Amino acid sequence: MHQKLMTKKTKQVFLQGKITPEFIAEMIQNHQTKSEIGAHNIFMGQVRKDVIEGKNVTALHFSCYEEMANKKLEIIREETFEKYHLTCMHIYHSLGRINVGEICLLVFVSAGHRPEVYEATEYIVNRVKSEVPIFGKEIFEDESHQWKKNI
Amino acid sequence: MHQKLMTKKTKQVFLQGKITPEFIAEMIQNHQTKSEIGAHNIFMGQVRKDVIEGKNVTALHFSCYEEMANKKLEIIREETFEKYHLTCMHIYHSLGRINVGEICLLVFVSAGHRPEVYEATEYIVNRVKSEVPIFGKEIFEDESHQWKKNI
Amino acid sequence: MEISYFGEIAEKTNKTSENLQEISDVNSLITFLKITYHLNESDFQIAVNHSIIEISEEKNLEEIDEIAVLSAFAGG
Amino acid sequence: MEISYFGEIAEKTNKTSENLQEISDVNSLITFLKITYHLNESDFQIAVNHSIIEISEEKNLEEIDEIAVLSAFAGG
Repeated sequence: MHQKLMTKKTKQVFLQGKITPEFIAEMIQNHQTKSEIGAHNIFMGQVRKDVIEGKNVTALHFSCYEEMANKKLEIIREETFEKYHLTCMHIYHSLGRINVGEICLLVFVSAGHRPEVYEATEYIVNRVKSEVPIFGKEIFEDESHQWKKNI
Repeated sequence: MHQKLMTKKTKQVFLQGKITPEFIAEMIQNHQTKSEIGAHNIFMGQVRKDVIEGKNVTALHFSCYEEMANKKLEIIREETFEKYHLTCMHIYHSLGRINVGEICLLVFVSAGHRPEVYEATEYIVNRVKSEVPIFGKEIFEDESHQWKKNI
Repeated sequence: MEISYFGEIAEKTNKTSENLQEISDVNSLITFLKITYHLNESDFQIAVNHSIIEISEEKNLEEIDEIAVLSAFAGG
Repeated sequence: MEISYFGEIAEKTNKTSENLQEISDVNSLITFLKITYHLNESDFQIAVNHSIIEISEEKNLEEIDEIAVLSAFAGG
């Protein structure tokens, strides 16, 4: 077991800063050589300008407990592949300051046929939100902040 | 009613040739100024190398009955907005020859919050497949072909 | 009356449209398609003014109608 | 024993980790957090070796354990 964990390549999930449209385009491009794929589904979380007690959110600032987070993400990855018929899946999450309108979460799922890709995407997003130790501050225009909580 | 239809801008759905990763990146970029959006979901149909009676599919060739197709797509668009809380939606479908690995369908849905985006995407894709008069030939390596049928 | 053909139907008829004077209702159109092009009812759908009609429907066709014969849909 | 703090907890304790010799079980850690940093039980979660434990759990903590105090998750 320990041996297995040591040799298994952990996929990089956390990125410093926003996830750019160019990064997403490159991922799509990289999947075009996989001729067994018929359907992709991509979820993207974008930082929304929420208004909290009259103050506008201008950015989110993310941090994480990276060792535990990577362990949880590996479990989510394995259980998703057990549950759904997917060709591949990728998860990316931003760390640091992400401004309103920028993308901070990307879940990219591919399969031979489409039926399960929607549900698989939703399943992964929900588990990332509820189980992975990622912390976020909502930064207001006056640079004050409030800690965000997923329900 | 007729007046309304006449003045409403019909959205362009059909594109000649494949949908490129760069085109998708540009769409994502264009949504980053919409600060009320918190979640995007994108479905992409990619041409799969199916094997039919021992012959490899190398491309699909699409055509459509464009006037009827645009009318159906307009109905699907309206009924989707009635059914789900979305900020915006975009549908693109390729015409002409699309090779294995290339993208021929794009459904792009955005909303303030994520709960409905997955189901809305699936709903749109299913209706496009079953109701919109688009025709497709599977082209084999030897340039023979077979007509594709959605169930 | 102008009849348009799409998809596999255009391949089988070897044309994208033709003008038929003798067709006055859906049944006579179906009979024409079967006899002239050896099509089966399961091979095609008929759209009148952009709506698919039931093949069994008894329906008169007017000169002003937009009539199209379509093969199975294959979008996506 | 090394205790790490993350998210809002690190803000409230004003440190990312500290070494506590007197803590031998979960209950004493909770008591320490309440008294020293005025935290409420609803404000934090405790992870032992990367797994969240029930706050009510009576559990001994070993020097070798990796212990972290976390605020609410906010990914996505």
